[in-house]
Amino acid sequence: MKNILELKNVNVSFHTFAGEVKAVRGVNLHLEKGESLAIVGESGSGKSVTSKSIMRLLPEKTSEIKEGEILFEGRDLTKISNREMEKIRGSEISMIFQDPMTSLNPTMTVGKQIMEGLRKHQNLSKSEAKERAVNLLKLVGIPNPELRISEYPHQFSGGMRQRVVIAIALACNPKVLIADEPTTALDVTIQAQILDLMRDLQQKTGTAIILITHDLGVVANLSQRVAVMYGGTIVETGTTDEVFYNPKHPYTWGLLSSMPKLNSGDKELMAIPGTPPNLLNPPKGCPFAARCPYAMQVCVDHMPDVTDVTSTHKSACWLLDERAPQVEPPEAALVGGAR
Amino acid sequence: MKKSKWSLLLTIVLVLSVFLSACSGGKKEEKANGGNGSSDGGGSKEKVLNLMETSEIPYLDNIMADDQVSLNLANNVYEGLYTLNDKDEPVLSGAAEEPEEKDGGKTWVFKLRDDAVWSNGDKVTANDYVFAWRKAVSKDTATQYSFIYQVAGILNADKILNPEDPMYNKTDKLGIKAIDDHTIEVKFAGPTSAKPYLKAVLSFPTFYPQPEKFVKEQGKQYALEADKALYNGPFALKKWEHEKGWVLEKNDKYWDKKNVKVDKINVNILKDEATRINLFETGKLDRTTISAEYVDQYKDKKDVFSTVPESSVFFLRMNQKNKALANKNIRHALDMGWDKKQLTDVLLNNGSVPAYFLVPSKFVNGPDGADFREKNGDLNKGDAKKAKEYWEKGLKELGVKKLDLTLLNYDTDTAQKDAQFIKNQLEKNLPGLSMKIKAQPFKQKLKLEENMDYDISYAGWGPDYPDPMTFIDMFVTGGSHNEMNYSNKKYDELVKKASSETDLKKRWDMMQQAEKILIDEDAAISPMYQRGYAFITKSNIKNIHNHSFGGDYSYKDWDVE
Amino acid sequence: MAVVEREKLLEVKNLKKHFNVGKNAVLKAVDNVSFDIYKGETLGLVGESGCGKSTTGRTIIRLYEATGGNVAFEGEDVHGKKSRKELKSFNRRMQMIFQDPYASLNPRMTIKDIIAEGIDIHGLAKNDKERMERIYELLETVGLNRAHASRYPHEFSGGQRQRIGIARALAVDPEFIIADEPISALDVSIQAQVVNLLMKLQKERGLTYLFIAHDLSMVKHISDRVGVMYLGNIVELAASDELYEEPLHPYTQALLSAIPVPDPEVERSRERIILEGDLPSPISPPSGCRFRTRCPHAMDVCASKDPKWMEAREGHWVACHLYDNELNTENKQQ
Amino acid sequence: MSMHEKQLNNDLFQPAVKSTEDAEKITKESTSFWQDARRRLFENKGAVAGLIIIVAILLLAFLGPLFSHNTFDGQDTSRTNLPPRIPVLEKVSFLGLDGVDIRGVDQYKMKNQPNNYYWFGTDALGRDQFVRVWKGTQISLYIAFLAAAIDMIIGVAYGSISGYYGGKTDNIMQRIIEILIGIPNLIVVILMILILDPGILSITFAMVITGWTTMARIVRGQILKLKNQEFVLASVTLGAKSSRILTKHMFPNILGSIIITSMFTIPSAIFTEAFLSFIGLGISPPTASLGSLVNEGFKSLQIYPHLVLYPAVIISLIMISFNLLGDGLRDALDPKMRK
Amino acid sequence: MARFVLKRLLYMLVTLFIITSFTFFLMKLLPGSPFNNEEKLTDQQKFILNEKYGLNDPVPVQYFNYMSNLAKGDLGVSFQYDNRPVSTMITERIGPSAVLGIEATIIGTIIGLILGIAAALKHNTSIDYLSSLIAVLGISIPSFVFAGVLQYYVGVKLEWLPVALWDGPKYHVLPALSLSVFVIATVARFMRTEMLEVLGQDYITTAKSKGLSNLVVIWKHTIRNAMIPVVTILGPLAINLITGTLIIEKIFAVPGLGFQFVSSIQLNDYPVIMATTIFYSVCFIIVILIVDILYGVIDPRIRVAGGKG
Repeated sequence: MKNILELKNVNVSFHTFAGEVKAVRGVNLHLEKGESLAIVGESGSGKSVTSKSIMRLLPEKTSEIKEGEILFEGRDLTKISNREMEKIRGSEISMIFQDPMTSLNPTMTVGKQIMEGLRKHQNLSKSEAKERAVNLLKLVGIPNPELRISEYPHQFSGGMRQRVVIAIALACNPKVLIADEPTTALDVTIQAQILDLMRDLQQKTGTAIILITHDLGVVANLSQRVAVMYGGTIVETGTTDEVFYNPKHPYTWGLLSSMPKLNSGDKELMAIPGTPPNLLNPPKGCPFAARCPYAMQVCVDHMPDVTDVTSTHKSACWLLDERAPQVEPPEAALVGGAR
Repeated sequence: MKKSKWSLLLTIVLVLSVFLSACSGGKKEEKANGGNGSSDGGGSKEKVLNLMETSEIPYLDNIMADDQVSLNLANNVYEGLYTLNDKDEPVLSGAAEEPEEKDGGKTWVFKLRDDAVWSNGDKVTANDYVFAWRKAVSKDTATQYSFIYQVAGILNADKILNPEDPMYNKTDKLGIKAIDDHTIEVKFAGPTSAKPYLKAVLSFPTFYPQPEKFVKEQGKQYALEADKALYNGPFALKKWEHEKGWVLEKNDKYWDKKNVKVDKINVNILKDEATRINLFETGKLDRTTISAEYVDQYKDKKDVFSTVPESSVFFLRMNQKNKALANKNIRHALDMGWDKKQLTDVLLNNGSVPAYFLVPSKFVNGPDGADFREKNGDLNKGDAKKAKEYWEKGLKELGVKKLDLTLLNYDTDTAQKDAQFIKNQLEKNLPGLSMKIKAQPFKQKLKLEENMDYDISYAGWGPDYPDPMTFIDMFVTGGSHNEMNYSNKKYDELVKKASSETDLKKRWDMMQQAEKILIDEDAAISPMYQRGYAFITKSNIKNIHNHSFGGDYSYKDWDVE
Repeated sequence: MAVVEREKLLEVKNLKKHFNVGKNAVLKAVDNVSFDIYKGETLGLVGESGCGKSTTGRTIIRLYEATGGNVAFEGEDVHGKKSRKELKSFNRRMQMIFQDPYASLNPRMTIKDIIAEGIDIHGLAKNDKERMERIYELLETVGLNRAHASRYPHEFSGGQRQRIGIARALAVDPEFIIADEPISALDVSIQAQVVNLLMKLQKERGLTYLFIAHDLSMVKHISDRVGVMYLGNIVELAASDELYEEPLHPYTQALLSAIPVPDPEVERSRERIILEGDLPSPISPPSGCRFRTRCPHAMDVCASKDPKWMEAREGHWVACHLYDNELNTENKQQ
Repeated sequence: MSMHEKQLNNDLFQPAVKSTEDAEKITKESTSFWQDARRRLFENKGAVAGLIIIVAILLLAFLGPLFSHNTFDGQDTSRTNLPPRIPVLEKVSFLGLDGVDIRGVDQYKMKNQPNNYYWFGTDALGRDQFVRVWKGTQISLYIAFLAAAIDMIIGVAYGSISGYYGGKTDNIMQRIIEILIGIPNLIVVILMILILDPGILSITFAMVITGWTTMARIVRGQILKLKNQEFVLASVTLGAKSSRILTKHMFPNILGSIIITSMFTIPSAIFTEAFLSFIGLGISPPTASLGSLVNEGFKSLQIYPHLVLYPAVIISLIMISFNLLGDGLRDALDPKMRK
Repeated sequence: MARFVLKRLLYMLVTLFIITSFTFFLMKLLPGSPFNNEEKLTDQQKFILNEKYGLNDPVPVQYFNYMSNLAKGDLGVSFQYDNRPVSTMITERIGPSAVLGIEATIIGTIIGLILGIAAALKHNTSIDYLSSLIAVLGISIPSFVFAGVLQYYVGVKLEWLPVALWDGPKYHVLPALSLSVFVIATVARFMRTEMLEVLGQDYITTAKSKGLSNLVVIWKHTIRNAMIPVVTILGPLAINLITGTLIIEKIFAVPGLGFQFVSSIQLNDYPVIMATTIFYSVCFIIVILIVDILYGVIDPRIRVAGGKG
């Protein structure tokens, strides 16, 4: 399979009054055609910045892609002109945002917002675009699309809005869909609807998805591969099964074990102590070292290399070094008992 | 709903643009047919004056007129029995000849001019006078100048105007009667010989006739617009745009039109001085008053600059309800303690002259032909040293070392400047005095004066009729304009006697004596200055003269070269 | 059943809280809610946003004046007219932890003043030294250190702030704490810190919690019993294990099936009950059973009749016509 | 990996010693809200410039009159309307500080004052304009600060009560404000001047009588917002009295808005006073304010421009600097800008 | 919608009634009579004049009379201008004031918007600083200084435009320009803040992610949303200009309402004071209503909320 999107050693920094914030540090990622990849991490880990830098949606003045390449079908997106990028955005790569309440323009009808992209990228006439918009709304499961197309976002509920956002993103049959926390702001029952819808749509359209989330449940539900981010770097990547059933990085362990399982009884949760690192002044070594219960002296000063566990499963941790002591993941991190 | 928001927006835009274009379009039309030509752009021979006023015309109805703008307008668009000529002497206009005197001068019979007509062609009849005069004293009219009928001594006028009198508002009892269409008979309450100013008073707009039929037709609308009035004067009001200006044109029905030189007068309302000067400089205005600042700029340009004296006198009232001011020495000191000449020459700088008197100079000549001032001269004139002597004497009498006085003032800029000057001078020259200036809006200042709730007040008085008495009788005990509690028996006596004295020479002497008592002896007031105005006028405008009472100008005599 | 000791701490009966929105519109945020909380237990309250769970918590602690019903704390009525003194004593015994770690701390006050607010109001420290000691002690209890006392809230991370909020509530030694979505705004790794802390405190101090959340897995983890709310009503209440293993109400069933489980295999094989549509507006809720518009088992009777709140099994309460025996006698097949 | 293997000592692979305290450590220096705001303010060049100008004007307003042997009321009709002349600078002719008026006449020579220097010239009464301008600045600033203070007291009290008690109280109080706005200010101003006698106090009162509505509205809005903030609710649940909530929680948090609003009140008070002077209701002479000086001088703009120039420049400087400072303070104090 | 407007109108009437009553009694507290020549009037004359205008009645009676006339739509006649009906006085004078006000508002809004938008788009560049400087200067310098300088240089020195008077479109330029300076400054300032705020919104990112060009994003998504709050300040601002501005009208000899109102207060012309106050309040209230409705036009969220309330 061919990689449709590939990130090579991407470094992104923000310039603030306090200094340079190194939000993304040397990220390598790839996305294959039609697959779905999840990027997991807590807030501030750099996952949203990564996705926005693919779309070149970071604020121009304060941010900068310092290093690296973002290859979309072989073209480096960091080097093309704004005009070319506009052609790619929305038609080749599109994006869904976290909060459906704020990601739609409140003063424009839903139909118009869907049609905008269509008319720009596919040169459709007004009536053609409208027809397509109605179909799209139908596709994302909005009842009475003919009527609702001329309503304003505030007349829709949160779940419905997120469907509209998805419809906008899918309007031009993009090859890549980046979903930035698409369900975080929604209630569980609605979340289930949206996840269902997205899985459904992916099967129908074959769009590759990058799913950005902090919710491991959502990951398990939707994605084939997972990348775990921490402190601006990717600490572990692999297929979903590999990461869930054979996690190698202590941070992944922490994430898995800090989530209560419905079937796991009253065991104390394993919390990750402390707080994430300050990226204004990132640690020299492993970003997780300060919170890692297994941290060694080497972790503090030296950035760990990426170790291949399998051909698809990689982890950046000194514990994988042969000189390190053998550490078993905590019981709580073991999902479902299967291994 | 979705469509409607755009259409609503569109409608608003449309309405706005229509509104705007309608407004500007309307203006263009006006310009096309209104012919707002300036003096240089007008027709080949049309003589046009571009003048200004500082306010809208309050009254086009000559009977209601009670302010300079209205009175001046009435003086030029209407005509009564007499008009004032360029020497302020009453000359016959509506009346064909001098009246026939009956009853030992208590009744005058006027023959009216045959060729006097209203602008609609109707003749000016005797009845128009009777109608107008009765209207003037009616309580429904309630004109503020109704008192002029009492001044003229028209029979029963004071009773008709007195709400407590049984004859109150019985206007048909007024001493005027139409003998026939061209003859009126006027009856006076007393001998007319005691009133040398009577004919001049009759030139006052309140005595002008009004076309009864037309007035009644128009009802409430009468004189509210240019075409809602009839004119019998040298000019007619052709256009009147409220708050903007008006246009006077030569009245071609006027009996003496051959002596009217100017064809058209554009008057604009200009409230800001800098604007007036700028318009003058760009040739859009022919004549304007200027204030002290601009006098420096123009006083060397002899062809445009002129000063015009006026008969208004400004003075400080000293309220004798205040214990300190009840002291004669204090009053003398306050009058002498400041330099009047500096005030007029440096601050006012507009042709005003320092006043050491109440009755202005060049106002009226006495029976001997001499100016009132000539004999009485300057009163209570002194210097700072003398002032200090009076002051210290006064303080001793009062038994105090210090005095705090408040000067009640107008809120205009010039008055404020004058007051500061006086305060500064007095405080410097009269040790122990400290003065506060209290500026109040005009109406509120009047109220405080009326209530005698002040110490010293900056006040002024203009003549109501061309006779010293209009000034002198202000300060009789209990007089309604004696708002300072001044009382002097001798003074009262003199005023009373003078009012009914038929020997004009004796009367003159009495008034002069009274003035002396008022200022030299009692220092009841501290005269400040006799007001003058500084003007800049285009050099091609000739024959300008102004009247000391009534309307300011007779444009009839003006000419443009 | 884990709960042995059954001493009631809080009794809520037919609690109602209505808000006036506009002229004739009434938002029935909480409508006829009844439940008890026993000493030392944690009662979880779950539901989607807008279902009235936070309003319930805030009405119990008198942040809102109740529209109807009553709340008894150790037999004493909480609502109704109270003297300042009585109110103050309630305030000491009942405390609250808030949702938003950023909005719940006054940005202009130092941590020590925030924590000491209860101490100051109730005069719990005799002097400054005692006050500072209490503050340090509380800071240490929630896993922070003395050095933090003089800092300002904006210098702390979300988890730390939430712990400061807990310390503030603990300052007055309450018996009962209402935790209003205390972890919703936190990252996963931090959520566990806070939950562990709450559980530790309960153990050490014998606290009773009303734990409000929309995250069912966390609620189950921390709670002894769980109540499920839907549109202002409690639809089901049971011991947490029982509720999760055998949910009765269709809404609870749907809710549980909707939770994504961090286990790919489970997720792949799971049959979801996907609820159609959205939460109806609480201003004009559906007649009868409020859930009927989205309920896969809706019957005619659901539209006409309010379901009864009944104990379907011992300690397992539900409000659903499906379990109304009187109603279902003719339909019953077993 | 190969590189590391060579360099890294085996000892490094020993578990690191950490305490939980490290995990909770805050690396940033402790800054209070106000310190933070101050830093932000001083980074704003405009605001700093504004602050410097304000301080400079304040100093000059009080020290300026001391530079001259004349008093603000010292009249001398022999030296009226002199244009400005400053030693040394008089030699630089294009500055126009050589005592020559706009018509090219050396007025100092003409009025026989060869040895006198009036830095800002003299007015129609021969008073030293330099002294008058700074005295006027004193008065204007005094009026402005007084207005701001009264505005703050009434506006804050009104707004707080209205917002805090809410419901009917709020409704009625808001209606009262609406009505107050509807009543013509001028009537109120004239009445005030009549009742209190003309002077600084009556002018200030007159301006304040309706001037506080903006402040009240802003304070009310803020209080309404704060009322439902969780930290206020927390204080309520702790049993705090209204007075405590208002003083400890509300006021410190709205102080920023109050300061910003009054920064803008000050220039508008100076403006209002100038307007009152314009219609003859200003300060009572010989005391002068900047407004009355501008108004007086404006009439002779074309002849004696120095009379209007200096007070106008100073008024503008005051306005500009307060506006700049206000803007800077808004940026510094607005919590929205805190990121 | 109709119900909403009707309700608001009813509510307006109540506010208006209170404002009117308040002003009436306040005005009656002003000392002095409304007569031009008060200085020279004798007590008898004063009595007659007061009788004519019903001013001898006790104030409550006068109030009652005024209000019942007002209910009939009769605003009374002026004291300073020969029994002229106040209603015609206002309608005559509002024309120039309104034209000028609208022109100034339009000019000011357009320039202000351009400046504000430019400043926001070029945030923290020299364009931003320049536009901010213009805004601060516009707010800081009194309008009569602008007016004086414009009149002297453009009118007298350059003779490009008429110095003053009111005779056609070219006479509007200088006064409208002088008036618009404040509008420019206010709008530019406000627009800049709002634009910056909107530019940070999620839906802008959404629009960008659709591949729309910057221009389209700014034009279709940003400006309209940023305009919403600007509309609120524009309403009262326009009203202040439309109902007349004393100083500019005085300097450019514009026959407007501004001077009228001030002089009516100074001269105690009661009916004019009252009528102008009522007129002003009505304008104010109506404009606020229009702003509310316009708000709904621009912002669909409020349309529904308004319709319900």
